[in-house]
Amino acid sequence: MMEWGSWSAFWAMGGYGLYVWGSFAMTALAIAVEVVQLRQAGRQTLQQLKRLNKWESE
Amino acid sequence: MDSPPVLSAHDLACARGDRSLFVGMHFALAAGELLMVQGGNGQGKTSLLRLLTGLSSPAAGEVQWRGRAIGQTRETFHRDMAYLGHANGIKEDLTPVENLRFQAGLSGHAFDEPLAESTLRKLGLARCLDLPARVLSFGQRRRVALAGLLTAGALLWILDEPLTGLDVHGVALVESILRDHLNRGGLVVMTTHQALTLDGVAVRTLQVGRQEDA
Amino acid sequence: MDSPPVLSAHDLACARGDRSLFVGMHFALAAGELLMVQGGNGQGKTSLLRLLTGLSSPAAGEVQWRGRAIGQTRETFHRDMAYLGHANGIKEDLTPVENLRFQAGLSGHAFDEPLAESTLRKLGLARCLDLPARVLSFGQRRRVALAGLLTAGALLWILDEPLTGLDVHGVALVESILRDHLNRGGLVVMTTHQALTLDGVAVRTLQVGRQEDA
Amino acid sequence: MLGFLLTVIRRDLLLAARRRGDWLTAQFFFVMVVSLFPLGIGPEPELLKRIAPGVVWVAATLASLLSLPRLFADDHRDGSLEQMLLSPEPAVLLALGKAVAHWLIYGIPLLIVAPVLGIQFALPAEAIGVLVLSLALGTPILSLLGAVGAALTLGLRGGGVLLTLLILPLYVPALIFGAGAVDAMLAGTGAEANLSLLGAFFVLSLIVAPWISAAALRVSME
Amino acid sequence: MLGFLLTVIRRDLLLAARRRGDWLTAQFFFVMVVSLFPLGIGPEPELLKRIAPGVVWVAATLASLLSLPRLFADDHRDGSLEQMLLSPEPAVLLALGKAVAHWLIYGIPLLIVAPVLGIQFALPAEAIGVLVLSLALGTPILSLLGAVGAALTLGLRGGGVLLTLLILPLYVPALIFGAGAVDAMLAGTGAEANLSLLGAFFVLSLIVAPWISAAALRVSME
Amino acid sequence: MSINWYKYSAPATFYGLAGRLVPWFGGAAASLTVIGLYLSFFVAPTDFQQGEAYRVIFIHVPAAWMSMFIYLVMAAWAAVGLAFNTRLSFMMARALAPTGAMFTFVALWTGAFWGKPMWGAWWVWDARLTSELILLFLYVGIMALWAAIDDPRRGDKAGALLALIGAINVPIIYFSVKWWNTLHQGSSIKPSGTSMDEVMLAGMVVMAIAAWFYTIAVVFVRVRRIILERERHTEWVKHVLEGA
Ligand code: HEM
Ligand SMILES: Nc1ncnc2c1ncn2[C@@H]1O[C@H](COP(=O)(O)OP(=O)(O)OP(=O)(O)O)[C@@H](O)[C@H]1O
Ligand SMILES: Nc1ncnc2c1ncn2[C@@H]1O[C@H](COP(=O)(O)OP(=O)(O)OP(=O)(O)O)[C@@H](O)[C@H]1O
Ligand SMILES: [Mg+2]
Ligand SMILES: [Mg+2]
Repeated sequence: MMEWGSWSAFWAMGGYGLYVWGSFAMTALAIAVEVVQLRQAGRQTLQQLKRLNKWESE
Repeated sequence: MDSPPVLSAHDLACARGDRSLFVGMHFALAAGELLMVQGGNGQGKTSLLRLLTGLSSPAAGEVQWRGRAIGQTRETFHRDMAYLGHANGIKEDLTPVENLRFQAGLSGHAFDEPLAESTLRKLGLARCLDLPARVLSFGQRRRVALAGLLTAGALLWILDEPLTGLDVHGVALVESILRDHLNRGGLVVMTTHQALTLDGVAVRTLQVGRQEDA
Repeated sequence: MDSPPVLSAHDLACARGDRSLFVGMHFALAAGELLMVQGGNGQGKTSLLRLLTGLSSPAAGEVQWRGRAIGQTRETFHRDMAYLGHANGIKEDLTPVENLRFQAGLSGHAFDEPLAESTLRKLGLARCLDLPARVLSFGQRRRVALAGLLTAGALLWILDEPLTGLDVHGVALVESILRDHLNRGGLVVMTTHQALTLDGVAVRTLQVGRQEDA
Repeated sequence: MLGFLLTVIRRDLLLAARRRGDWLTAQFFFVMVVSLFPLGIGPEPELLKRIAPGVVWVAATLASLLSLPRLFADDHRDGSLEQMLLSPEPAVLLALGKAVAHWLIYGIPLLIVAPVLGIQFALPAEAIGVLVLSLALGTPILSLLGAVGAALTLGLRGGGVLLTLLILPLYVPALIFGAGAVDAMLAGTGAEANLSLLGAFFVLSLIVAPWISAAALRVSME
Repeated sequence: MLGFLLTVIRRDLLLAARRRGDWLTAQFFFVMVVSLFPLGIGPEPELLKRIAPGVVWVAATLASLLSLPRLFADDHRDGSLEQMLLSPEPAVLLALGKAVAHWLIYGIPLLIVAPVLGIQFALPAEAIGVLVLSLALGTPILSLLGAVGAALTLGLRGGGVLLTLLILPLYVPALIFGAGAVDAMLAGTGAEANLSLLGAFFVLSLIVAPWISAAALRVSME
Repeated sequence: MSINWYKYSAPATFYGLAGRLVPWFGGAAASLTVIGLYLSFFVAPTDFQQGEAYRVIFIHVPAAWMSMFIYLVMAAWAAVGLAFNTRLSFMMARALAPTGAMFTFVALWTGAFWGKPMWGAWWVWDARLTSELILLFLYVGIMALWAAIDDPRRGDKAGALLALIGAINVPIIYFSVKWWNTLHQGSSIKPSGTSMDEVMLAGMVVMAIAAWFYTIAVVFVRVRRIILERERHTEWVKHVLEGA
C-alpha cells in the first residue's frame, strides 16, 4: 500500500470509488461472462456432436 | 339401408366477382360416404369447399350439418370438421411436431405427442422431425399437413387436392387413410385431378361447372 | 446417330443442411431429349433442378452447357433456359397478360402481345385475361406460369412438377406441348409424380436418392 | 377458452423466439431509432431533454407500424389463418391473442429499454418513471388498434389507404397523451390527467378492438 | 441492358400503383412524425426551427425503413425473384433497378412534401431549398443501402426489425450530412461542405451498393 | 492409432495449432493483466486534474482500441472469405464478433462511468461516444444476422457482406469527430509523440497487449468450437470426438 495509506483509502479512490470500481467490476464481469459462456457452449457442442454422430451411425 | 344425411347442401349458389360459378347445387352425404367434387380448373371446386367449411358464405342456399345450418351450429361443426386447402397451413419456422402441437391446441384437443410422432413417421417423415418446415421439400410439407388432418380426429374431412406434390407411395398412403376413415364412419368431401383407387367405399360424385370447359 | 450432349452434369453432389442428398451424379442430354428426374418426396429432385439452373451451387462437380461450366457462360445459358419451379413466379396483382409482358422484358425478349394472348387462350384462360392473378384458381395460376414458359422461347426447359394442380385437359395439353418442344429440337429436364404419356420422344430417366425411401 | 387464448399467444411467442435473440433485436431497434434524433438534431442536452418523450413515443409507433403488417399476413399466406378461424373457439379470442402476443414481443422490450433511453436523454428519474408508465399503458393500445388495421387490410388491394387513414389517426391520441404525460411531468404540472386519459383509452381499445379485428378477419377470408 | 433496367423499374412502379395503400402509408407516416413534434414540444418558433432539419431527416429515414422489408420479399415469395435472377442480364442491374424504383416510389413524394413541412416549421426559404436539395441527394442513398439490407434479410423471420438493426448504422452518415447541411445554412456558415460530402457518399453508394445487394440476393437464393 | 488426420484439411490443421496456442496466449494475457493492474493502481500517480477517477483510463482506452481493431480484423477476414471462399476465414470472422462486441460494451460502460464524475452526465451525444455506440450496433447487427440464418454457408456470406459494407462506415463515423465540436478528448498518441505521462502510457499499453492476448485466446477457443460443428462429418472430427 505504498501510495494508498490504507485499504479503505484504496477502495475509496479519492471519492471516485463507485466510478473506478464500477468500471473495473463491469469489465471483470463481462470477461467472466464471456469465458463461462464459452466453456459452456464448448461443452454443449461436444456433447451434442457426440450424440448426433452416435445417432447417425446407428 | 339409407342412413340419414349428416352433411347436406340445399340450393347452394356461388358467385365470384361478377361471375356465377354454380347455382342450385344440392347434395346429401351420410356417414361413411365420400363425395368426390369434380370439375376442371377454375370451375369452382375450391369455392364450393370453402362454402362447406363456413369460411365464405354462399350467394344463396345453405349448408347443413346434422340438419342445422352451419352458421347456427358453428362451434359443433368446426369441432367435427377438418379442412385441408391448397395452402398447407403449417408454419415454416416450426418443426413438424411443433406444428401439430399448435394445431391441436388451436382446435381445442389435447395433444398426444407419441401419436403425433408416430403419425409423422407413418407418413414418411421420420428423418425430418427436427427440421423446420421451411427446409422440407414440397411433398414433405404436404405430408405434414396431412399428418395434422389425421391427428385432428375430426369426423368430416374437407380436402382440396390432398394429393398435390405427393409421390406414388404418398398417393397409396392417402388412399388407405381415406378408406380407414370412411370405414370408421367418417365423411369426406374432396377434390383431385389425379386418379384414385378407392374400392370398397361409397363414393358419390358431384360435378361443378360445365364439363366441357377447360 | 449419337448427337453431342448439350447439357451435362459431371460428378455432381448436393448437400442440404448437414444431409447429403446425392453424390457423383452424371448425365448428358442431347437436343430433342427429355430427362425425367425420378425420386420420392424429399429425395432431392428440386435441389437438383436448382443446381442445373445455376440458382444454387453444387457441393462438388459441375454442370455444363455446350461443354462449358454454366458459371462461366451464365449469360448465354440463361438466355437459352427457362425454369418453372414449385412457385409460379407470377405477380398476384397483375393480369396474366401483364405478367407475360414483364417476364418477356426481364428475360430480354421483345414482347409479342397477340402471341401471348393466343397462348393464354390455348391454355384455357380465355375468360381470365382481365382478372388479376390473385383471384384465379390454383390450376389457372399454374397455367399462367406455363404460358410464360411457352412465350419465353427457350431451348432448355427445366420443369419442377409442371402438372401440379392441372386437370386432365391440362395434363394432356402439357404432354402435347412437351412433344412439340422436343420435336423442334428442344431439351427438357423435368420431374413429376403423375403418369405422363410421351410416346415418340426420347425419354431418359434419372433416379435421385434411394428408391425405397419415402 | 383460456387454453385457446394461451395457445395463440404461445404459438406467436415461439415463432418469434425461433430467431434467436429476436427480443434483443427489438430492444436494440428502439435504442437505435431513438439515437437517430440526437444525430440529426445535435448534442445539446437541454434541447434533447425537451424532445425526449416525443422521440421515444415515435419510436414505439414506428416499431408497431413496422411489425404489424405481418401480424396476420404470414398466417394468411400459409393457410394457417384459415385453420385458426375454423377452430371451434370464437375468433375474437384469436384476435385478442394475436394482439397480446404482439405486445409481448414488441411492447415489453420497449418498456425494458425505456429507462436507458431516458438516461441517454438526461431525463430526471421521476420523468423516466412516468415515461415507462405511459408506455406500459400506451403500447398495448398500439398493438390492439394495429391488429384492427392489419386485419382490415389483409389481402385487400388498395385497402392500405384505409389502414393509414384509419389507424394512424387512432394512434395520435395515444401519442399525444403518452408524450404529454412525460412533458407535463417535466414541466412540473403532474402527469395524472394525461395518464388517466391514456388508461381510459386503453380500456376502451381492449374492449372494442378485438371484436372489430375478428369481424375484419372473417370478412378478409371470404 | 438499359431495357432490362427500365423493365425492372416499370414493373415495380406498376405494382406500386396497383397497391396504392402501401406508399401512402410511408408518406403519411412521414408527415405524421414531423407534424407530431410541434404538438409534443410546444409552439416556440425558435425551438422548432432548430429541430426542424433533424426531425425531417429522421422522419425520412424512418419512412424509408417502413417500406424496405417488402422490397424483395414479395418477389421472393411468389418465385419471381428466382425468375429475375435467371435472366441473362446481370443481377447488379436488377438490384439497381429495384433501388431506383424504391426511390421513385418513396423518395420523390418526400421531396414533394418537404417544403410544406419546412413552412410548418417556419424555415426561411433558402433553408427549405437546402433541405430539399439534401433530401434529393440523400434519399437515394437510403434506397441504395436499404436494398442491401433488404437483400440480406430476405426470407428471415423478424425481417423489418432485423433490417433496421442492420442498416440504421449505415444510414448515419447520410443523416448527419443531410441534417448538417440545413443546420449550417441556418447558422449562416453555408451548406456546401455538407452537401458535397453527401454527394460523395451518394456516388460511393451508387457504385458499391448494387454489387453488394446483388451478391446478397444470390446468397439468399442458395 | 497414430494416423495424423490433421494433415487432411486446413481447418483440421488449424484446430490442432489453435488448441496448442490457447494456453500460452491465455497465460500471457493473465500475467500481463496482473502487471498492468499493478502499474495502474500502485505505480501510476494521481492525476492532478481528475484525481483518482482517471484510473478508468487503463481499461477504457484498451477496450476502445480493441473494439475498433477487432472490427477491422473481422472485416478483413470476411473479405478474404468472400474473395477466396475459404471456410476458415468465415469462421474466424464469426469467432471475432462476440469479443469485439464485448470490448465495445466495456468501452461504453467505462466511458459512461468516467463521464459521470468528469462531465456530470452518464451520456452526452458527442461524436466519439456516438460513433462507439454505432460500432456496437454494427456488431450486434452482424451477430443477429448470423443468428437468423440457419444455413451456415449462406450465413457466412451474408454476414461477411454486411461486415464489409459496415467497414466502409467505420472510418466515416470515426472522423465525424471533426464535424462536431466534441467534449471527448482527442487522440493523445500521435505520430509526432505523446503528451501523456510515461507511466500512464506504459500501463495503458500493457493492458492493451493483455487485451490482445486475451482476444486471441478466446477467439481460438471459439473458432475451435465452430470448426467442430462445421466439420462434424469428417473423419478427423469423429476421431477428435472419440478422443474427447
Ligand atoms: C461512453 C462514453 C465514452 C466512449 C464511448 C468513449 C470512447 C472512446 C474511444 C472510442 C476511444 C479511442 C479513441 C482513440 O483511440 O483515439 C477513447 C479514448 C479515450 N477516452 Fe473515451 N469514451 C468515453 C468517455 C470518456 C470519458 C468520460 C473520458 C474522460 C473524461 C474519456 C477519455 C478518453 C481518453 C483519455 C482516451 C484516450 C485517447 C487517446 O489517448 O487516444 N473517454 N474513448
Ligand atoms: N373477382 C372475380 N371475377 C371473375 N371471376 C373470378 C373472380 N374471382 C374468382 N373468379 C373465378 O372463379 C373461379 C374460382 O375457382 P376455384 O378456385 O373455386 O376453382 P377450382 O375448381 O378450385 O380450380 P382448380 O382446379 O384450378 O383449383 C375461377 O375460375 C376464377 O377465375
Ligand atoms: N437444413 C437441412 N437439414 C437437413 N435436411 C435438409 C435441410 N434442407 C433440406 N433438407 C432435406 O433435403 C431434401 C430436399 O429435397 P428436395 O426439395 O430437393 O426434394 P424433392 O425431391 O424435390 O421432393 P418433392 O417431390 O417433395 O418436391 C428434403 O428431404 C429435406 O428434408
Ligand atoms: Mg382449387
Ligand atoms: Mg420438389
